This record gives sequence, structure tokens and C-alpha cells, in this order.
Amino acid sequence: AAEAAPYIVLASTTSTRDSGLLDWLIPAFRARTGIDVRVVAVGTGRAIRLAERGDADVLLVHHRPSEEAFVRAGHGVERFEVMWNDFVVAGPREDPAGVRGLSDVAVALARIARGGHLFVSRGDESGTHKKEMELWRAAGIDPHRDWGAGPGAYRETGTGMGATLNVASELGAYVLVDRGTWISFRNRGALDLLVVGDPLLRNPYGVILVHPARHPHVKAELGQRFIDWLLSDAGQARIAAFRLEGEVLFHPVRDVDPPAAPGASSRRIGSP
Amino acid sequence: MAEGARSAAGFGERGSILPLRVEGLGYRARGEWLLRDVSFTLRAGGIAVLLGPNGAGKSLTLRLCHGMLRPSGGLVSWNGPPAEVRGRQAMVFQRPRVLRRSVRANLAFALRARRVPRALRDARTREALAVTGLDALEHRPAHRLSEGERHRLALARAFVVEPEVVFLDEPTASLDPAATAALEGAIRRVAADGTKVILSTHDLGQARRLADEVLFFHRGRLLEKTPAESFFRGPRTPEARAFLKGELLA
Amino acid sequence: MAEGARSAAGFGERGSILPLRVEGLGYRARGEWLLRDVSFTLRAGGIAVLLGPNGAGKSLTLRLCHGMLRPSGGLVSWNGPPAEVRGRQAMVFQRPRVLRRSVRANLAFALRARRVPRALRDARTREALAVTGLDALEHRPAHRLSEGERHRLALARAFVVEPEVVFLDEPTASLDPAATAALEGAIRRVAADGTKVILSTHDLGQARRLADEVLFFHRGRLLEKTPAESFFRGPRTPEARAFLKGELLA
Amino acid sequence: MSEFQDAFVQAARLLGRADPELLEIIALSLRVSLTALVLACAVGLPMGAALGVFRFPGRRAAVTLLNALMGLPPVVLGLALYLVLSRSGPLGFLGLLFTPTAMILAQWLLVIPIVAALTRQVVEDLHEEWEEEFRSLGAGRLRSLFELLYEARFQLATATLAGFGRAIAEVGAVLIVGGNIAHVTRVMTTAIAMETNKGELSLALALGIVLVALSFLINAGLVAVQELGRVARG
Amino acid sequence: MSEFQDAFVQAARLLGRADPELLEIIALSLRVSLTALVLACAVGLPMGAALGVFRFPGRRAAVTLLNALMGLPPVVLGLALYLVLSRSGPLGFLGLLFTPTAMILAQWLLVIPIVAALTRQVVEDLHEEWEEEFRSLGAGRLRSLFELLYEARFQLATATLAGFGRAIAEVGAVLIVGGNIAHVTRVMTTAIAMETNKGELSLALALGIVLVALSFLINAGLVAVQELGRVARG
Ligand SMILES: Nc1ncnc2c1ncn2[C@@H]1O[C@H](COP(=O)(O)OP(=O)(O)OP(=O)(O)O)[C@@H](O)[C@H]1O
Ligand SMILES: Nc1ncnc2c1ncn2[C@@H]1O[C@H](COP(=O)(O)OP(=O)(O)OP(=O)(O)O)[C@@H](O)[C@H]1O
Ligand SMILES: [Mg+2]
Ligand SMILES: [Mg+2]
Repeated sequence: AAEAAPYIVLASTTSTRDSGLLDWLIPAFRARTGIDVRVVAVGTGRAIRLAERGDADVLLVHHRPSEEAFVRAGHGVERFEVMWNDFVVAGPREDPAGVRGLSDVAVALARIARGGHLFVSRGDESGTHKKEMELWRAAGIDPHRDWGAGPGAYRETGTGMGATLNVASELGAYVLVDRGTWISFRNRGALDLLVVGDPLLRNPYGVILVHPARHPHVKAELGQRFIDWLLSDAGQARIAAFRLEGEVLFHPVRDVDPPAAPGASSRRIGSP
Repeated sequence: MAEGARSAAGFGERGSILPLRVEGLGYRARGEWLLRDVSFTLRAGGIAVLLGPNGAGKSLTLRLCHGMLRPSGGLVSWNGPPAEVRGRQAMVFQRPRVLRRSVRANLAFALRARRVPRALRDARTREALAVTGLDALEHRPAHRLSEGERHRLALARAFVVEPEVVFLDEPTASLDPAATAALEGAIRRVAADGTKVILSTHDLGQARRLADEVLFFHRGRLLEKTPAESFFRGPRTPEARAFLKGELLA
Repeated sequence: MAEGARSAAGFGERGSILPLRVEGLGYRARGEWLLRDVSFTLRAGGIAVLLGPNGAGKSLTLRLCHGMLRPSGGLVSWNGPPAEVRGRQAMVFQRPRVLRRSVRANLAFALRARRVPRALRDARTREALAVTGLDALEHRPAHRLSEGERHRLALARAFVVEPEVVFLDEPTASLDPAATAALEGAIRRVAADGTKVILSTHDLGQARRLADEVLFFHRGRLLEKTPAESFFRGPRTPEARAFLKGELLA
Repeated sequence: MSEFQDAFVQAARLLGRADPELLEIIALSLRVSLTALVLACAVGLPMGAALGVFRFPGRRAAVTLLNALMGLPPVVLGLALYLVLSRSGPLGFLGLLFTPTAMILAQWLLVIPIVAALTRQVVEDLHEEWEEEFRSLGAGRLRSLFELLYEARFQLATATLAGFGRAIAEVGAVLIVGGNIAHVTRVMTTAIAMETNKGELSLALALGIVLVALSFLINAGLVAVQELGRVARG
Repeated sequence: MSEFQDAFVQAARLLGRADPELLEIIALSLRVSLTALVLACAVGLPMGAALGVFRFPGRRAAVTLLNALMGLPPVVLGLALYLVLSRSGPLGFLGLLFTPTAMILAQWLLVIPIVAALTRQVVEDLHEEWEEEFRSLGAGRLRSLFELLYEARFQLATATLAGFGRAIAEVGAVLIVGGNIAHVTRVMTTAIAMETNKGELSLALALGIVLVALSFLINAGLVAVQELGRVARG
């Protein structure tokens, strides 16, 4: 459909697409500029590889150290922080480890590990997985060694967030998940939200233009307009206005007046 | 073979599946009537020979009688329940197929398929191999046999189950003269022992030697059904007269 | 057919591919020698007939000469470059295969495969259909033909390309008497016009009527190669004598 | 089991109201897979027939390789193709990555081994039966090859359907080289995978039902065509 | 293209040092796929042969369905199986989800249609040729069915290899019902998908190369067995 229109390719993570955020932002951007954005949503690790190879014009991911390394290596022009959301720890409703309501995520994770309870990890070097590793470090635990009940209770799926949640909900395991995916995920089963709000759980998103010096075919001008728009008042306001099931998911980095737009919801096939 | 045929044919306890009655039989393919309005009755005893030019409908008639094809018109009826009737017949097709295994295994298959008691199998196999002259070839792969040998195997396969009625579609077309003579002898013997033999042939000499009655086909019709003697003395129809003289039939 | 054969055989410009020389020919399968030490020479002109009991090796010999099989020993040599030699031969197999399309399309395929000029194809097809009596069946699906009709088609397919040498493996085994007589007439005519005919048969009458020379096979060996006259007057080997008398050969 | 009921209801509803997004996805799926299939047959049928008919050194290795390639994981093929089509790859200048063309290419490569391997088997068997007759008639191997393809056309239909099945069901390769971009490269299978990841299990299942129903219709059409041919040939 | 060189080097190194984790994954892949294949043949061969030999109302629909099921997306099958095996599903009490058994089950169901559809084609053709002979000999349809399976055993080898290809290459279904759990349900394809997701492209490719090499060896073995049989049968 959009074959003829000017477009850029955005490499991003599944959380931004599957939560419906991009479906909320892109039409607004297109309405203003006539530029279409084609989203390739993959894990952070692969999104970065895509951009490195010049297969995307703009990168929107959530793992600051990797993003900075990306720019340092000359693959990207500059990193701009766009917004943040947060991770949460979900787990079985009965909460055998007793972590419900804890405000310190490191303590919570340590309890889960010491108690030898089931924990499902993405294990795929995604932004979420890297965050999880960071949290284990903060808790002073090596999940592969320091597990109460020995190996087997800490399980790596090596797949996306959704697939990992499917496993967790089936096994009744604890799991680290980004709030967006959590809210939009339909197959929660007996999982509940248990730990939220620790500043450690903050999850900043950065946007980077792939360096045209490295990849001459990159649509630098169009890509820059997308980045500029995201960082503009209009873009930031649009982010702030996004709602999933009535909840705020993504917080713009700058304070903007939330517009009076009606809340968005995750678009999917068959939704009116 | 001859000795055993009687017991299988079983006139005693089981009663004969004959006579075979064919009434108004027709067969159509691709909108064309290949066989039309054929009626005849064949009673127990004796050898019936089907004659007629290529494409006259001899093979179709044999297959219809044997129940391989469903008539497009008319009917074929045997004396007995349909389930049993086929089990007491055997047929040698004009272009017989053999399983890709040894000659012996091909016979073993036929015996198993007909549920011949295990105890009888070995003797029957040896007998069938001997009568068809295949003794030396019993371990050859059947699909590598020469054409004549393949036909012999098909004959052995038909006789090994000792049927009450046997259909032979040009059984000696690929056989050498000695084998032909031997087979004719065997046919006469099983017929004398009570097996009904219904065969087609192009060998007029063979027809004269074997036939008790002749069915003459031409272009999908049965033109004559007469005792052999009177047929060869003087056929009633001009077509049959021409055929006997070896004249081309349009 | 007869008229055309001469032009294809082409003695003038191209020279004959005959004589066919066979020396020490042997064929082995599964460790068994099926054909051993066969030597003979066939010169242009006349009809050569292969005789012998089932499994004697007649078909194997024909296929080896036609280049369908590679000899396990000895050699087959023609007069001319191998590439050309096959192009001037044709063969009718004992169990001919036909393509699953119409009779006419089967002939068209043979003509195309042999690169017969387009202009000639139609006339040749009509002629071949007429000689084999298939005119009325030209639109029938070939794989549904009766056995005799199928053999006629195979014959038509061989003659339509007007070969210089034609191998016929029991060409009349499934033909009716009239068709047999007609085919024998056609064979005599093409032979008279210079086509070399090499055929096998079990019909001793046919052999007598057609043969100029006889090759008698027995258990994979060539026992005699004699002018027909002297063969039928009195064969030299006891096996051939027994064969002519129709005795079973062990 | 309410998910299954849900899924069927949703599938019916999606089809019933002819959801435009769904129709777009279906259309792209069919376009990509049928194009890939036709192109794969154009290569695979002659290739398989050639392997069935010609004898040459290394033929057995080639057949084995072909059989093994039926087991080539789509993800691996997708990855290799990605590296080739990527901007930093040798064919990057074509700009094919994340286009339907790239997806066609991927499925084409995936389907070729299936069509070729199954064709090889069918044709080799027929050839064994026909070889002498063809040689005697003077038909070269190349002509024999095409005649056998024609003789075997009804058997080969099943090989083609197997190829179609592989193409339409495949997700690993088209996901990598297509990118599952909405309105551009989103096909049924990538949409199903996406909905599964969202935990929208019954929607994913509903899409799956639609896809299988679609395959069924296409197969029914092909079987009907085949049946007509069989009647015509007598 | 350095990724390709990289990948080959890595593949060689992985195999060379007999990486224990890799060996474990390979072993599980083989165990799951070969078991699934054997079980699928046990069902698919007779099922396909039955469809080729028996005539009954609805047979054509059954054949069409079978052909269509060759195009069943693994993800959809995986999903359906997930719902059945899930703890809230009807078979949840068996506790099979995320076990190798569940993966075998998934591949079994995926491979059956392929083996059965290809067998149907082969057997139907043979049956057409053999039907009269069998009926005349008094062989019932059931006996004919098994005889034809035996007669067609060399042709059916290719159908089996196609089924094996599908099983060993499949990722969608085993990922969902297996969960790609390290040391428990991680097989070659799910490992490849995982490395791909991590952006470890050349490692993924290396694993792919190992997998294809493995398929090749297995195929070579089967071809050798087939060849022996052919020689023996003359
Ligand atoms: N399925 C079919 N479709 C079309 N024509 C058919 C079919 N089956 C048989 N025929 C035709 O029916 C005719 C009779 O066939 P049949 O096999 O009975 O002949 P026949 O008398 O046995 O001849 P032959 O002596 O050559 O064996 C032939 O002309 C044949 O071509
Ligand atoms: N590939 C093979 N493997 C084993 N035996 C074979 C093979 N080919 C032929 N034979 C055997 O070789 C012998 C000669 O076969 P051939 O076909 O030449 O006989 P023939 O003289 O033509 O007999 P017929 O008169 O029955 O046609 C036969 O006994 C046959 O079984
Ligand atoms: Mg006949
Ligand atoms: Mg012969």
C-alpha cells in the first residue's frame, strides 16, 4: 500500500510494537510529514545488528550501554533519550517466595533465588535480558550458580518476551517483564504483578540515526525528521497520551502537557 | 495339479458355482459401447474358447465374468454367494503382473491370499513349478523373467490355488512350442478333472485342439456360440467364416 | 511403407550400417551368465529369425544388438559411427510401452524424436495406421488399447520412422490371424525393399514362411546359424531337432 | 478448551466481516507463496527430472544433498539470505531486504529442494520403466526428461502441493528477510507468530484456522483440476 | 561475506572440540525428530496407503484435507497443542508441556500429513496398476495395502526423508510446546532461532551448517541402505 510513499525503516523492539505504541505514533508522524515508517521489531541485540549492517535508518531500543557503544563505534550519529517505561516482576498469584509488594527489586530477586523458586529468563541478550542480568548483579547473585534448589529452576527460554511469558504463565514461574508487554499480554493465567516501582527497574529508550557516513544509502534526512518529531513537543505529547487499557506506559523525557486525545489501545487484526 | 483340482473344485459338499449366466452384458468407456448385448450360459465341464479379432472384446468379456469390471449394462450371475464365487476362480491376464520378488515368493503370496492351508502350500508350489517348467528359476526375481517365463509364472499362480473356474487370456501367446504343448496337456487334464476352463486365443490350431464350445466375438458383439465341432466345420456368420480363413475384418 | 523404406535405408549416399558383427557376446546378471559366447554376422538383405525355447536368450540378444544393453563380454559392431547407427534402427519390444496419450500422438512422438521432417509426418502416419489396421482407433488413449492393438501400435511406431534395420521381438504373439497374415506380408515387402528384419518368434509356421536364415538359441548359447531351408530340412543339433518336434527341452 | 471455541468464532467473524487488514495479509501470503511455488517448480521440476534421468559422476551425492536440503531449517536459510541481501552484503545494493521480493526469494529457495527431490523419485521410477523404449525411439535424454514430466503430471501434482504447503506454512525465513512490516511484508504466518508472542492465543489460532481453510480451498481447486485431467485422459 | 567464513570456521570449531552443550542439543534434536518420524511413519504410511487403496464416500475430501494439512503452519499446530497440554487444558494433568515428549508429539502431528499424502500418491498409482491382479488373486484390500507398501518401499523412502526434513527443520511448534529451555527442551532449531534473536548471526549460521551436515549424513545413510536393497533385489 505504502509502496510509493517515502519511508524509513525503523529497527525497534517488540515491546514498542506489540504494546501498540508505534501504531499510535506513526500515523501522527505520517499525517504531518507524509513519511511512512516501516517497523522491524526484533530483540534489542538483533535490532542493533540490523542497524550496524545498514539495514535500518533509525534505531529505537532500550539498552543504554549497547546504544552508546553503537554510537562510539561510528555506526550511529548520536543517541537521544526519548522516553522511559519500567520493568516489573510478575509471578504466581500464591507468591511462594513472598515478594509481593517489595519495593527493592534486588531483595525480591534474592529471595526468589535463595528459595529455589521457578524463574523464567528470556536468555536472549535482549534489552530485557540484559536488564535482568544487571539486576542479578545488583542482588549479588549468579543465577546459574546460586540457586537454592539447584539448576533447573532457573530456566532460559532464549525467545521473545511473549513466548517467555507463555512459558512463565504455564509453569507458574517468576519473570521479569516490561510493563507494556505485561499489560497487553492476554495469556497471563495465574500470574500477578508483584514488584514494581524500584528506580532500578526504569527502562530508558534511546533513538539513534544510523550514520550516513558508514552507510551512504541511509535516508538520513527522513530519519532525522522522525527523530526530531519524536523529541518535539508534538511527539513527546503524543507519547504521553498513549494509553494501554487505560494505563500510562511510556513517559516522555520532557514534561509536556498531556493532550486531551482519547486513549489509544493496542491495535490488532480485527480491531475496529 | 490335476489330482488336486477336483478336491478344490469341490462338487461334493460345496456345490458348483456354475453355471455362469451372462445376460445382455454391455460395457462402455468414454461414451463408447465397447461390448454390447452379450448373452450366454456356460455350464460345468468342458473348455470354452473365445475367438475373435483384436479388439473384439474377448478380454473385456473375461474380466467382466471374473468380476474385475462392473458391467455398464446387463448382468453376470454365478451360482452362489458373491463372496465365495470369486474365491473359487482364478485368472491369467493377457499382460500379467508379478511382484518384485522371487518366483517362489510370488506363488507364496497367491497361496496366502487365498488362505490355502499351510500344510498344502509346499506340495502345491512344487507341483505348479514343475508343470510350468519353472523349477530351475524359483529363486529368480520375477520382474526380470523373460516374457514367456513371466506368463508361465502367471499360469502357475492361477493353478496353484486349484480353482473351480479358470480364465486364461491368451495363455500361450508367449510360450515356446514345447511349453504350449505341455500347457495344453495340463489344461485338458484339469478340465477332465472338473475345472471349467474359459480361454481366449488367436491360435486357431489351439482352439481346434482344446475347444468344446466356441464363442466368436466381433466388434464388441457375440456373433456365435456353438459347439466347437460345428464351428470349425462351418460357422454360421460371414464374419466367422472370414476369420477362419484369416481374412482381414474391417 | 514399403516404398519409403528404401529411401530411409539409403544405400546410395549414406552407405549401409550393415553388416552387423557379433563376436563372443556374453551377458551376465546377478552373477549368472545368461548369454555366453555368441558370435554371428548378419549381412544386408533378407530376414533373420531367432528361434529357441523360453528364456533361451532371444530377447537379450536383440536388445544387445540394438544397443539397449551393454555386453558383459564380447562385442557388437555395426558399420558406421555409433551415433548414427541407432538412428537407423527401430525395435518392437516384446512388452511394448505406450505413452498415455492417443494412438496418433504416440506416432507423432516417434516422428519428432527421430527428427522426421514435418512435411513427411502426416503421410507416414496415415500409412503406418493403415498397414497396422489402426485407422479407426487413432484417437483412442493408447494405454487403454487391447493387447493386440497395443502391439500393432508398437509396430506402427517402428515402421513409421522407416528404419534400415528393424528388430521385432515376437511381433505377432498377440495378433489375430488376419493381422498376422497382413503383418507377414508387410514384413516381406519391407525386406524386399532393403530393410533388414531381425525377428524372434515362437510360431514355427511363421518362421518357415519368413526366415531366410535361422539363429537357434538354447540356454544362452547360439547353437546354430543356418539358412532357413537347411534348418527346417534337418537341424544339426539334437536340441534344435527336439525343438522342431515340440519336445520339452530340459 | 474455550480458547478453541473462541478461535473458531473469531475466525468466522474475521472472515464474515471481510476484515480489510486480514484480506490484505491473505492476499500478500498468496501472492508470495504462489509466486515462489511457480518459480520453484520452474527450477525444481526440470532439476529433479534431470537427476532422475541423467547419470553422471556425483549424481548420488547430488540426490543425497537434495534430500538433505528438504531438512534445511527456514531460519538458517533466512539468515543466509539476510546476510546476502543486507546492505552490507553482496547484493545489498538491490535494496531487496524487507520487501515481498525477498520473501519470494526465500520461499523459492526453500521449496526447490522439496519439489526437486520428490520429482526425482517419481521421474527416476518412470524412467527405469521407459528408458529402453525412449532410447530405441531415438529420444535424447533431454526430450525423455520432458516427456516423463508430462507423463507424470498427476503424480507431480502432489509434489507441488507439498511445496506449496512448505511455502505457505513457513515463518522463519520470511520473518527474517521480510521483517513482518505491517502493510508491506506481513503475511499470515508472521502475523500468527506475532499474535502468539502477544499472548493473543485465540486470535493467533483463528488466523491459523483461516490459513488452513485457505490451503484446503486451494488444494481442492488443484484436485478438481487434476480430476478433470484424469477424466479427459480416459 | 565474512559472516559466512566466520560461520564455517565456527561450525568446524564447534564440531572439532566436540562442545558438550552442542552435543547435548544435537542428541536431543535427533532423539525428538527420529522418534517423531518413526511414529509418524507408523501412522502415515498405512493411512496414506489406505487412502490410496480404499474407495469410500468422502475419500476425495480426505485426500484434499491431507494435502492441505501439509501446509499447516507449525506455529498453529504448536499453539493448539499448547492449549491442549497446558495445565488448564484437557490433557494438562499429564504435565507434558515443556518436555521433549511434547515436542515429539508436535513433530509427529506435523509429519503425519506429509508422509501420508506422499504415500497416498505413490500407493494409489501402484494400486491402479495392480488392482485387478490383487483382486483376482483374492487378496483383500487390507492385504493389498501392505503388499503395495512393501512393493513401493524404495519410493516411500523419499517420502520418509521429506518427513524427516520437516521434523528436523521445524522450529515454530517445538518452540511453543518445548519452550527452548536450556538442557531440557533446547534443540538445534530453537537454539538457532535464539542465537538469531540475540544477533549472534554467525553462531546461528554455524549451528545451521552443523544441522544441514547432520541431515546430509543421515540421508546418505538412508540412501546407502536403499542402494543395498536395490542391489539385493536385482
Ligand atoms: N477403458 C477403455 N477405454 C477405451 N477403450 C477401451 C477401454 N478398454 C478397452 N477398450 C477397447 O475395447 C476394445 C476391446 O478390448 P479387449 O481388450 O476386450 O479386446 P480383445 O478382444 O481382448 O483384443 P486382443 O485380441 O487384442 O487382446 C478394444 O478396441 C480396446 O481398445
Ligand atoms: N536382469 C536380469 N536378471 C536376471 N535374469 C535375467 C535378467 N534379464 C534376463 N534374465 C533371464 O535371462 C534369460 C533369457 O531372457 P530372454 O528375455 O532373452 O529370453 P527369451 O529367449 O526372449 O525368452 P521368451 O521366449 O520367454 O521371451 C531368462 O531366463 C531370464 O529369466
Ligand atoms: Mg485381449
Ligand atoms: Mg523374449
